[in-house]
Amino acid sequence: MPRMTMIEAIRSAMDVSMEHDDDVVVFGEDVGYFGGVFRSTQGLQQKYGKTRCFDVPINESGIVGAAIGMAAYGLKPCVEIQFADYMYPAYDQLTQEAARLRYRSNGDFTCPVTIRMPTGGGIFGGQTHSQSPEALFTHVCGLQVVVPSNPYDAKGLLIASIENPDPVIFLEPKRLYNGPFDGHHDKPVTSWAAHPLGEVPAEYFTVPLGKAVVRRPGSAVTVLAYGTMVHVAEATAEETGIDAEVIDLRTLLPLDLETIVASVKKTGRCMVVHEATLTSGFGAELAALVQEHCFYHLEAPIVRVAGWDTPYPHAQEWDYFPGPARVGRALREMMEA
Amino acid sequence: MPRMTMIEAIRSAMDVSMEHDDDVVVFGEDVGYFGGVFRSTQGLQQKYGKTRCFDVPINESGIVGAAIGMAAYGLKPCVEIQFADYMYPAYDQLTQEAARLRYRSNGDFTCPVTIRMPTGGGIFGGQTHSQSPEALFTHVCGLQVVVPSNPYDAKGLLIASIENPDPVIFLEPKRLYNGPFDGHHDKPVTSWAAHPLGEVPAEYFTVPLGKAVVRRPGSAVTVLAYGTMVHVAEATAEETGIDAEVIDLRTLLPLDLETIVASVKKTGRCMVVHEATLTSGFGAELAALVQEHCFYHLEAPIVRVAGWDTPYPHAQEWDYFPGPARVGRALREMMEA
Amino acid sequence: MTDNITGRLSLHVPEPEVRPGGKPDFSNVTIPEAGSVRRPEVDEDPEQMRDLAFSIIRVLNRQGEAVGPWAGSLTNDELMEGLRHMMLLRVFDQRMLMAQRQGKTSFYMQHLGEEAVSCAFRKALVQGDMNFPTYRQAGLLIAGGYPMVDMMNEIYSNDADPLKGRQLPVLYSSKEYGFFTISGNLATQYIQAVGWAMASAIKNDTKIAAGWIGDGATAESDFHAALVFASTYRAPVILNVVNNQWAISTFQGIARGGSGTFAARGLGFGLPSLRVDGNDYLAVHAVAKWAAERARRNIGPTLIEYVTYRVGAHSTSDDPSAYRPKEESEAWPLGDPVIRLKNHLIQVGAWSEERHVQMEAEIRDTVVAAQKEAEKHGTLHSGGRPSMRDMFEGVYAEMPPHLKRQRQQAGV
Amino acid sequence: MTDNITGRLSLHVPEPEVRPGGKPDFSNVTIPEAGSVRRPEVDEDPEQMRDLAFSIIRVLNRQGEAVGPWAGSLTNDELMEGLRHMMLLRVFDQRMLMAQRQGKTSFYMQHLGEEAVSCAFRKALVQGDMNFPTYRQAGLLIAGGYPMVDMMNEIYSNDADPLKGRQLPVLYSSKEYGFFTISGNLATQYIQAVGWAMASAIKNDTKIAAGWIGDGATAESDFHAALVFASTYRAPVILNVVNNQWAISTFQGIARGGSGTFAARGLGFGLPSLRVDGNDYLAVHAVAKWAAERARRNIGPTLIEYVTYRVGAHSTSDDPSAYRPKEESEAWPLGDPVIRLKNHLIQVGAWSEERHVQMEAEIRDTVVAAQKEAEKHGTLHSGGRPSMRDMFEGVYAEMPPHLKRQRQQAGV
Ligand SMILES: Cc1ncc(C[n+]2csc(CCOP(=O)(O)OP(=O)(O)O)c2C)c(N)n1
Ligand SMILES: Cc1ncc(C[n+]2csc(CCOP(=O)(O)OP(=O)(O)O)c2C)c(N)n1
Ligand SMILES: [Mg+2]
Ligand SMILES: [Mg+2]
Repeated sequence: MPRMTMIEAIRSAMDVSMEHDDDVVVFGEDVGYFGGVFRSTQGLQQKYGKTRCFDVPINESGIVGAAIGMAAYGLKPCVEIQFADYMYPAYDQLTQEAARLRYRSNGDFTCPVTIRMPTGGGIFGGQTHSQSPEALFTHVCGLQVVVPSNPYDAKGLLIASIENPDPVIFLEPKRLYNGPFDGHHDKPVTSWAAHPLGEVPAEYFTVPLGKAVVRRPGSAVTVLAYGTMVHVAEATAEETGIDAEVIDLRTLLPLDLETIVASVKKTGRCMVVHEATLTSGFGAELAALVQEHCFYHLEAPIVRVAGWDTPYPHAQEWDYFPGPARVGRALREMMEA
Repeated sequence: MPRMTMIEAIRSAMDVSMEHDDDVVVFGEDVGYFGGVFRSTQGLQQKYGKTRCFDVPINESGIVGAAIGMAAYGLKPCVEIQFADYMYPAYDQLTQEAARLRYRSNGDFTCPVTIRMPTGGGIFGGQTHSQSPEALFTHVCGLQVVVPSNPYDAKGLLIASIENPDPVIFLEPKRLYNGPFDGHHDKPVTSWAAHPLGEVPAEYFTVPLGKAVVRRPGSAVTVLAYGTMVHVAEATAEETGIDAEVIDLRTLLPLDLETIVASVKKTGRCMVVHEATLTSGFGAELAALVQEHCFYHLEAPIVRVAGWDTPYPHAQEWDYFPGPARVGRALREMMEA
Repeated sequence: MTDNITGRLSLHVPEPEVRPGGKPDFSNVTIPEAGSVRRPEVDEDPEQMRDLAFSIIRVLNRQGEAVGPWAGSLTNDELMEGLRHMMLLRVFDQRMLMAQRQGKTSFYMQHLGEEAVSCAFRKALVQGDMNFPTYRQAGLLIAGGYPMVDMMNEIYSNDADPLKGRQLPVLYSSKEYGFFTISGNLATQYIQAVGWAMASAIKNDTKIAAGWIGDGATAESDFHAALVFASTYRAPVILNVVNNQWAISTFQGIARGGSGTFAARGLGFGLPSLRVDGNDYLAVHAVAKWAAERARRNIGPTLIEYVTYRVGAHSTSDDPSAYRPKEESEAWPLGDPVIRLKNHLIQVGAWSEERHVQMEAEIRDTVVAAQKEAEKHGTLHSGGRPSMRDMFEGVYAEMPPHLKRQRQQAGV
Repeated sequence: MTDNITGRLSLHVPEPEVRPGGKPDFSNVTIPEAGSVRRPEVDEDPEQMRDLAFSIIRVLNRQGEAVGPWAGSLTNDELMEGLRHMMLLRVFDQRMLMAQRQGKTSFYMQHLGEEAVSCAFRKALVQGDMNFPTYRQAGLLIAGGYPMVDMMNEIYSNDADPLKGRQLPVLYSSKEYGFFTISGNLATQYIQAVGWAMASAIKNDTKIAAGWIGDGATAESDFHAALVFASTYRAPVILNVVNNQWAISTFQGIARGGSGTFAARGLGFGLPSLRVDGNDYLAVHAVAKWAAERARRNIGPTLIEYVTYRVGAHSTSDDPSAYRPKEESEAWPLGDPVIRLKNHLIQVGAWSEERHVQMEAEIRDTVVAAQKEAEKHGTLHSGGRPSMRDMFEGVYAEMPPHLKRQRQQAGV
């Protein structure tokens, strides 16, 4: 099977989707001739022509608004917001329009739009190239929120998202684009070539939305993670020797609560890790659900390890990022609780 | 002491603030000559002139963006977004600009802006005149989020917000404007005239941000509420005979965790109620915090009673609204747990 | 120009000419003579049409004659049909306003004075084209033949409501009738219209789109997004601005600022930008047809400003006497669209006062019959209504587990 | 005009004249002769100045002479100072680019080819005025006398960084020097500039504001918000558009669409809209001064498009050879701003090649000295750096309990 980086897997997902369905169109800032600032769409314009893959004026509301109109016509747009940090001008179109068409019109109009955005820190991008805004989407009914953690899932989930009849926010942890990153920023960079999930079928396949996966079985504690933090959690389990069960949520909305509850009932402990700011982050929802559904199985409070309640700073990037040191400390404390 | 409706109290807060400080300016859609669609600014243009209270072009991003520029200059703008449902076009300016000026510039520029918005349902406003978007603000560090539940607090908190050196999102439960509403939509409407918190000093006074208050002491369960839901919770406690301690949070960010934790440790049970959509609502953060800080005192899972994960419908308004029937049922179930 | 004598700055805040208590004054509104504005070819260079953004295209003169280069886009039969549509819309409005006052629904928004705009525009489109309307273009449905009883069902949120009670009254939706689901949020749909038109072009289709926006809402940022995208991709879209002089209590000068007209906004994008008498059914139709031809021939988008006047309140929640003189609508220099079309038809001998009175009665009966039919299905607070189950449906194509759980919890 | 022969629509997607491999071609850019564009009075009716949005105001001709009605806004001494500022900025860019390559910081953005715009503009403002810049106007700081070492400290995020390491390199902030904190989000500050200017007018102050935006970012919706508010309230603000032909890999035609120029965007708002040779220090200054006078005399806002060319990469993360011919910058018809001003000063006898070489050396020394000074405080990955405590400070004026808890948890 071919080996792909996450960028290649994402590109391949769009490629096979465009091949497979003429109604799939791809656009965004610098997405056309140049192929995107992360090169995710490289070659698509050359292959499918200027009217199926093109550059747009820098207006995120325009990108999403136009995509909604196209979707109402019958196309399946897959658009890129250059960084998740720049989705805010499109927030109205995303949350009040894309998410609402089906409900508002009783199914008369629908919105099969996929909105891709690079997310998360780890590249010294400062406050406006590092954000993880997933919780601003999980509060919005009508949206679906996907965060892949590896090339295989990225391709399969992106194809499933493009196919999906409703809008999908597809968050791409940019620090994973070129290799699995476990938070040890001072160690040499590793590539996807050596990782089992860097093996990705060249052809069309899907990974279903709404299904989590256990990345590392364990018995001592359940760690709920997604995106980059999956790798941090796995590494921390190995390093601390704590037998954590690491769950990669993959889809945050709708959530695979069943897998989560089964695990926590087994381990009796739960930790949630994410890069986004703590307060009202998605970890809050996870903690609320877990205590609701596993209350009588919990041996200790659910712990959240997350980005601090500050903007993502530039120089203090690794103080902000919830890396293996912080996760490890929290895990050890939890096991003592 | 004068008696005021919540509208009158809000108007009075702006009036005394403008009187007290020349740098306070007020603007928004229909806010000038007409005095606002809810009449909250009635008379202010006549009293303070067109350059301190004026109408604006319908552009919420423009309203907040201009307010930020004015604040950077040295003014203290207090602006109105006609309905909270229409704040989305301003979401970028609110969360990436207003909330960030101080941090970004290391205090060189600051943003003492107050953004008022009518929020919540109960007036058959449908999907776009009923929303409660507080959780979309509580995830944003740099913002403060205030929700008054009565005329006295509304005035004191609004003055404190206008005075505050950082941006404040001031959410006004519109169903409370003209009377305390306990969710019994089929009973006759009551007015603030008879309510003790309808007594409001005519002069300048403040209610501090960040402080919750116990509205109804009780020993059986702690109910965390804000805005309209405070009245629903109080009524439900009376009606069910369950001795609930009802806490009115008043400020959601920063949160008065101390008051909450003290109460839950006493009662051993906690329920969170809000009108906003359940998933990733502010109730999630409250549940996460409470289980974290009171784990060993909890006798039952924390329960959230909230708006469903659907848009706020028009005809089914009272099916959607978490009124006394739903809260009462949940309370009874909780006491049995 | 305000010059600065003191060396100190001051803020300019525009104000309408008159406020309640004052005498209505439209002397600042220049009304060119009917027939006086030229009609360029649809493929003429937009840079050569800038004048059209500062004039008003009019066809009907004071005598009720159709004059000038924009006349003649419709037959007398078509005009009689148009008159009927406007009268239907007006009576529909009256009945629904009354129904709201009677507590049969929560809210209503009327079209009084603006009927020509949406009714005449609709006749320039064909089946398959798509409108992205605001809440004040029900004429698109009526002139498009949409069943009036379904409009009423929506307004009543009753059990026959095609939208299952989910939407506020008047926020209709009908794909079949080329009427996109209305959003409560202003301006969002302007750019969606452009996207829809782009899609039609991408698919080498023949269908075109029309975006709708009010004078006040042109200030919203999505207006810009729409113009940028339409201009760049030459989308087959007609961008309509209905300037009815008011945005709730705010006069059009606040949104318009220093530009002479709303049509002028198109000039910075190289778009043909036309201003038309919105109370002149013939002029509206002719200009809409011109723009539709431009779009359909793939030449590109057109911006049209309809100059009209909102005679009624903004909505049933509004009382205009608080911010404008009561008699202002009577002073409005472009008259009433129904009366003007009626007079034209009488002038050309195709109509008479008697037939008009007859038709008024017939229309009243039609609307009342539809209303009776609708009320059989219930009104907002009585009779049949959409169920709580309907509330949980349609958030997604397939109901996800958490919503199923909630529906169960709700006991339905 | 694309006509539709088949009866089927098709989507128009604009493309630059050439791509890598092609021969650079600016024959479509019309460059009027220096001195040929008229200079209206600042209080002339904007409607009478529409032509200025479609031409290019230029002062320096090929011979290096200053000609026409826009000449003469600066003395030779002032021009020599301007030359020095531009050279400082250029050397500063070179050193910081190299520092980034050496791993001393994460990121840098240069000004190559655009130095005249911000350097000359700054000299038209006075202490107390406020710029709302993008990331490509460091000339405002340099020409304003801001300490270069502090700029470097910010770029290095070292322990003397005035912004405590919180911001990305080049996102400076200095209230004292009239330089608003730069946002990473495009266009947001354009409307903030208008708000600032409105505040100055509300307070009957004398200060004015300037907003800055790139050609690409004019497509953002906040551009519209700014123009609407500026136009309506006649805010004392100068709205600058720096058209350097590129927005990362996207040529200006994508943002501009069918309008001939970016300046044209102002016409729909009734704003005076001027286009100026952005590589001509004298022309930039003269136009900026004209607009500043307009603002300060309370006449209203002005839109200015600076026609220039981004000679370097977008940022250190970008490689333009992937999307445009390498030799394109040499073909750019407006030349290099430093050379043009130098030639002018030599032409008028105020300067010489020798003095220029001398100044180059002196400037190099100045910049290198500043760099050494800054590096004493550390660079991004070595030496002193802002603390983790600094990360927790400044979110609010007073640290709320939850942040204190988090800081404690972090052990600082
Ligand atoms: C984003 C947004 N902001 C504010 C509103 C509230 N609002 C509803 S209608 C209206 C006035 C619109 O005026 P105009 O565009 O002129 O249309 P008209 O009502 O005159 O047809 C306002 C401010 C809204 N619906 N959406
Ligand atoms: C809201 C937003 N969207 C996208 C970006 C990413 N971005 C940064 S610079 C840039 C191009 C800007 O081009 P232009 O406005 O022409 O300015 P220039 O870089 O040429 O000076 C883009 C797309 C951003 N910073 N903010
Ligand atoms: Mg209007
Ligand atoms: Mg540019």
